[in-house]
Amino acid sequence: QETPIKFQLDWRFEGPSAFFLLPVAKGYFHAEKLAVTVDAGNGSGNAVNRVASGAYDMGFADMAALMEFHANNPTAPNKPVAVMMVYNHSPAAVFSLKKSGIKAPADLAGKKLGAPAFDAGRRAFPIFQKANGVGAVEWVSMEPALRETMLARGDVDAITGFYFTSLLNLEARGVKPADISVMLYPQHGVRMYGNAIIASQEFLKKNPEAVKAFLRAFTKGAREVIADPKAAIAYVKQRDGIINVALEERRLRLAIDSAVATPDARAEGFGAVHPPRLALMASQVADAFATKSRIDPDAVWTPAFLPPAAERDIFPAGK
Amino acid sequence: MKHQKRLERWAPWVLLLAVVIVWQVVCSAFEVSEFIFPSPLRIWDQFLEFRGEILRHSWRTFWVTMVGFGLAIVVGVLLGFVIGSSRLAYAAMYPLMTAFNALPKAAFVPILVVWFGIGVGPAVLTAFLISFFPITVNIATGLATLEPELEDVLRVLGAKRWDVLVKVGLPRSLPHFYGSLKVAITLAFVGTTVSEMNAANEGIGYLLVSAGSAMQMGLAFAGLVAVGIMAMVMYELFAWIEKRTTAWAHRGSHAA
Amino acid sequence: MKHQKRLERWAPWVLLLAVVIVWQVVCSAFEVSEFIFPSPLRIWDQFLEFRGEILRHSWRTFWVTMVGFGLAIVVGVLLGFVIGSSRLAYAAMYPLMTAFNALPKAAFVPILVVWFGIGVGPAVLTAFLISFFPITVNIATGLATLEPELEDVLRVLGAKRWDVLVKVGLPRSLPHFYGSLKVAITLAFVGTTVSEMNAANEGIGYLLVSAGSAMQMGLAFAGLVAVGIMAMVMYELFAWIEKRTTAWAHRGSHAA
Amino acid sequence: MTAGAPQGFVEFDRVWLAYNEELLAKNQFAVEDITLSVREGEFIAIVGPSGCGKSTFMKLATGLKLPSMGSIRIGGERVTGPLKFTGMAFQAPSLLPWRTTVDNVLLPLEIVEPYRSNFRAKRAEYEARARALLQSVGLAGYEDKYPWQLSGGMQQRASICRALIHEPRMLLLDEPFGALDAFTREELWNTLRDLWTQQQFNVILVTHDLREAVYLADTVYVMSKSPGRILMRREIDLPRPRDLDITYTEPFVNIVHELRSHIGAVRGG
Amino acid sequence: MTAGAPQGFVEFDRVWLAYNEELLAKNQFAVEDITLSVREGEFIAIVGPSGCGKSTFMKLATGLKLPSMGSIRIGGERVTGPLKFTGMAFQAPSLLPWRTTVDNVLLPLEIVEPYRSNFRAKRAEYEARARALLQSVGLAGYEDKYPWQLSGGMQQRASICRALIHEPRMLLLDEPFGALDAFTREELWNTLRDLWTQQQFNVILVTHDLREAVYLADTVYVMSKSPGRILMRREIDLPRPRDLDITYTEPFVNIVHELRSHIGAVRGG
Ligand SMILES: Nc1ncnc2c1ncn2[C@@H]1O[C@H](COP(=O)(O)OP(=O)(O)OP(=O)(O)O)[C@@H](O)[C@H]1O
Ligand SMILES: Nc1ncnc2c1ncn2[C@@H]1O[C@H](COP(=O)(O)OP(=O)(O)OP(=O)(O)O)[C@@H](O)[C@H]1O
Ligand SMILES: Cc1ncc(C[n+]2csc(CCO)c2C)c(N)n1
Ligand SMILES: [Mg+2]
Ligand SMILES: [Mg+2]
Repeated sequence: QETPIKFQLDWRFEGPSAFFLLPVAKGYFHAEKLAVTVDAGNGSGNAVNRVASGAYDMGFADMAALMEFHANNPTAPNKPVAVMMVYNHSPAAVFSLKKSGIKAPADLAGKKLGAPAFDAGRRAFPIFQKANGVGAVEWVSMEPALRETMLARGDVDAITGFYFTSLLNLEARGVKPADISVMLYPQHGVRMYGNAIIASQEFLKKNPEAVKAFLRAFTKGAREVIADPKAAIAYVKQRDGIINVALEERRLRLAIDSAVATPDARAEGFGAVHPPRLALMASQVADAFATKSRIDPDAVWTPAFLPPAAERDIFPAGK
Repeated sequence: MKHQKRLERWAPWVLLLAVVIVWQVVCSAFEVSEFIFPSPLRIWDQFLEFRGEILRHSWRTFWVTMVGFGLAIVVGVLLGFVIGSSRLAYAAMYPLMTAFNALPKAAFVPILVVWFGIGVGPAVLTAFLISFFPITVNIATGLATLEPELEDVLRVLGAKRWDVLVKVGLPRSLPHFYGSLKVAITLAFVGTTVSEMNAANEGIGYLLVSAGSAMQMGLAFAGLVAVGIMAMVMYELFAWIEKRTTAWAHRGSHAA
Repeated sequence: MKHQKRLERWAPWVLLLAVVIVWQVVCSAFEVSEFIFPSPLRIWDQFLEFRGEILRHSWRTFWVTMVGFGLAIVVGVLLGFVIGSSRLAYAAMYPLMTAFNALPKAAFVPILVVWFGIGVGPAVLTAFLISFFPITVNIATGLATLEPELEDVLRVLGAKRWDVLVKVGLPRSLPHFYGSLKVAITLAFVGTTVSEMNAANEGIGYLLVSAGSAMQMGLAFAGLVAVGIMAMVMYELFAWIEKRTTAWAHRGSHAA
Repeated sequence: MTAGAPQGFVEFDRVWLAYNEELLAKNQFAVEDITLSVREGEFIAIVGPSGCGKSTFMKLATGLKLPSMGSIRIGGERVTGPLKFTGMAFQAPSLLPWRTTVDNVLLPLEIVEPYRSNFRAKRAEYEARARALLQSVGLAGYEDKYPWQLSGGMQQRASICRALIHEPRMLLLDEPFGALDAFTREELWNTLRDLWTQQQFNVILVTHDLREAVYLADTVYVMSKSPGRILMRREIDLPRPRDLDITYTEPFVNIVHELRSHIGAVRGG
Repeated sequence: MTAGAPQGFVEFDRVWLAYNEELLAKNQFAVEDITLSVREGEFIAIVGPSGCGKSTFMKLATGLKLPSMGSIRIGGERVTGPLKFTGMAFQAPSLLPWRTTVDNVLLPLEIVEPYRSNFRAKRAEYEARARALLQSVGLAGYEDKYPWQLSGGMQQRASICRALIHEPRMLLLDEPFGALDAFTREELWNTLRDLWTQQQFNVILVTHDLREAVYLADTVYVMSKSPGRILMRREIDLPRPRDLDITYTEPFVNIVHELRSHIGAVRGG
């Protein structure tokens, strides 16, 4: 008898979704007696909502979005909890064109920035501002797919976006890598966590073993994805035939390098968090997002379902 | 009779109240969380709290919609004339317009933004693009199905095609024209809002996404309510004009 | 006459060709880059390359749309009956429906997903919600403006309200009913696509955002073209049925 | 001027009608103070100047309009809405343009019981009946044409067939032969006479042709010019069965002249 | 049977009409082989059995329909489309329901030159004219009502006014008095007679009333039953000006009888 798990991604089937699609395709979940269905998503906020409402059992979402949900819906009966950290660093970054003369965060003061209203980098920008002493900026809201175009055309001076998304999009618009200036949040004093696997409280209570089994299988898959991203992309292509394999492979590699297999992740251990860092993030998010109540880091995170540390030692040595 | 009139006057309010009450009761009884479906009270709360902001964004959305809608009426009527009065134009343009209209305008907003920059341009154009079609269709259908007996009344006087359209075609299809305006105005609001959701710093569409991304569902719904109110105001305007111009058509048992 | 018929048959294709050629020429002449507005050749290219995928997603969008649209016809006609044949219902429901219809359905998709999960549910419902209104409006207008002379023909036989609607109301408003179907089917496609853009693993809407975010604008446009083609197919179906059932209405000089 | 015992089949008792509230408020009535009684199976004709309220009277008699004042009883029951056993040919043919002529004629059978219940089963039979009826008014060959492909007179004849097809107990004809030439008209007089003789239904005939009224009716009512009142009731005591030859006899011509001079006087007054 | 020198005002030369391709292919004509010539200012009447093609003839004479074969010249010019100097009262009143009666009557002045150009400027004057015309047909007090608030006969009279208002050079009346009582009808005969006597326009009158035809027309044409051909042309040589009294004179009655027996024979054959 398999336990069904409905899983909600944060975004569409792109390179990084290989982390979930590979173990599905290779039957790792089946081996754990889980029947996992993975659905594409449209933003972490929605992923959190859908898990909280019970429409999904588990999901993949930005830690900041999860914290915000907790803080703004203190009475919600079924608040999701993060059970495994995947992006040890938020992949958020500020992009500008070199020719605009923005070299350091301080240069952003008074500039026009573009990003969707829900963009993680935009929402966390106050933290970035505070950490780097950046003066006030002007925001222009736009659809995700528009922002790189607007930057390339000079309609805005800078944009925020996920490193592995905006970089590739800018290149696709004919901007040479050499002309792009990137300020990654983690390298500019914003040491926030990125996306985590979340599960609904109800589901955790009812099926704790299933969650553990899920994370085991996921970890097994993650090891293979990190070891051979090229092979992993094949499973994404299998699920969604329209993806551009070369592009998504690059995206996956960039995600692994910038958010998953980072030095911090190696130090903290894949899937785990460092509690003080999480607590700091919680207070930063509460300030930056102007939430209704403070955020209790222990309410949003539990390490109780993680596989043993040895099993989670998946990073290839040396690299 | 007078009683009936009064009843009709109040009917929409009674219905509205009933809907709101049911909604509130359901929300309270099942303890539906705000992020799933905010309750009317919560929406009202947010409405009051942010009334200044909502008003400002509503006004923007309203006038942008009106510009796009005005364009849609002009172009829709002219296109309807052309399609409705020439079989060839009908055969050539109708299928393509149907095809075009089935495309989600949201997909074009980014292109419009690239062409016109962020601002009123894309919103006006989206409102226009999304709303001219029902007008065109109704005018065209009205003209194409004109009874030849009525047409002959003018033709026998040597009237030109245009005369026939203006003196017989339009008046006869006026009730359906108003119907199409009621459909079109709703689409125009949708168009503006969708465009603002894609790229803008102002307007209810902007309010929706920014409230949505800050998980302020109550505020987002308050924005939706504002759009609904604006549409209802426009409806009442049309209904008023309609009553004064098409009484002749509403003379059936239904009217008695 | 025969010549005229042939002309009409080919007219949409000629127009389509003309549009495509102009588009290609503009794209080539101004070297419009793909991510601003892809050229027809590029779209065709992508269409061929991904034809399997496009076909699969199109099929999904098509049947989902048809389910939602079928629902919209049933509900739209019934609501139109109610509103068109009772002044009270007209007064009560019309303004609220207008208000509801002015809300961008995209804003409801996330809520529908919370209720139904990602899958056909939200898409079918969005297609339905977005497309029943024009049908309702046209049926209601047709019934409310029924000539009492025609109505009396049945009433004098002691016919019930329903008989009057079915035997006179519906047939008389059939041309406008078809017109409204042509509007509604386009909206239904929009609804499905928008819903898929927000929440889906499949369908043209998913293809649009997925291709869009991977900078495959040619593929995204190929998806749009697929929607357009499906809408045109449905248009031809309606036109065919219309021709067989409402010839009586198209007997004017326009038809000659 | 009032007439009839209360046991008549059709009873108008001081009936007034204004077409709407407004006109009522202004005391503008289309018909005024109509009182009459028609016995079962009686054939009455109504004549009067244009616009006097004849069509209005018909709408009252079928229950399409309810009186502003007074009451109407038909078959012993008070009329509160359209009746179910009438057949009516309106002044305008009012054929449905989306139905062929024969389908227009079949319409009452789709609505009225007992035909309605077995319409699907007996469709062929009913259609044959409709076609026979159309033939009897000279529309053979036009059954499958649409109304707008017929001439004015043909449409009027099709409309008469529609009023007859379901063998109503009460037949109302509003100037049914107005658009016909004299010969076709006289043929149809006889067709109607024969049907009525066989089935003895009630007939109310509005006409401008006094010869028609006198030839067909048992009783002729003369209405005053607008607002319509009943000015005169004339029983036609000519023997039945009548034949067209009777129209050349002296008693017939005398009655026609009598009525004509009456109406002339009405108009003058 | 063919008649007239080629210099007539209205010239039909072997005109055939089938209503559409299909009927043409099947050789089903509504009118066949019509040849006639009407001189300027002549008043002709057309009589014939129901459905014989009289209304079709009217559509041909106004250019609303073009002949399938043969040619029509009016005022010396070949007819290739609707003419600009005609006034027509259709068999059905065809009033526009969204216009009041007086606005319906004003319609031609909004379309036809020279009125069209100065319609806005002279609107008051034209409206007064329309009201006067409506009064002359007994519609005083109904000018501002909508057509559907009028009785059948009233609508017909309004439709006649619409045909007359712009003083057309050619007036076509398709059974214009069919829905009127005898007295109103005879009054309107005289109204029409007087207008025609003053202005000497051409008139083509379709009617079923032989007395009407003989009383008003210079020439009466008799059509055969469908498909319509012209069977007979009868000049009415009664002296003018004619008065209603003439209808009781022997020559008048004789002509009527002659025509009636002719038509009777036609129908039999
Ligand atoms: N729907 C209506 N609304 C208002 N007034 C009406 C309506 N129908 C008829 N009338 C008025 O009622 C009066 C009687 O009309 P009715 O149609 O009964 O006359 P009629 O005797 O049938 O005349 P005709 O011989 O010309 O048909 C007229 O003055 C007319 O203007
Ligand atoms: N639109 C049409 N399409 C096809 N056939 C038609 C059309 N109009 C008339 N006809 C046919 O043409 C013939 C002549 O019709 P028309 O209306 O001219 O007769 P009419 O002499 O005016 O008769 P009535 O005295 O009854 O008005 C009829 O057989 C009729 O069926
Ligand atoms: C082009 C682009 N691709 C993916 C994401 C991922 N993403 C979209 S919304 C969201 C949640 C933020 O609250 C996340 C993780 C992005 N931002 N932009
Ligand atoms: Mg009448
Ligand atoms: Mg005729």
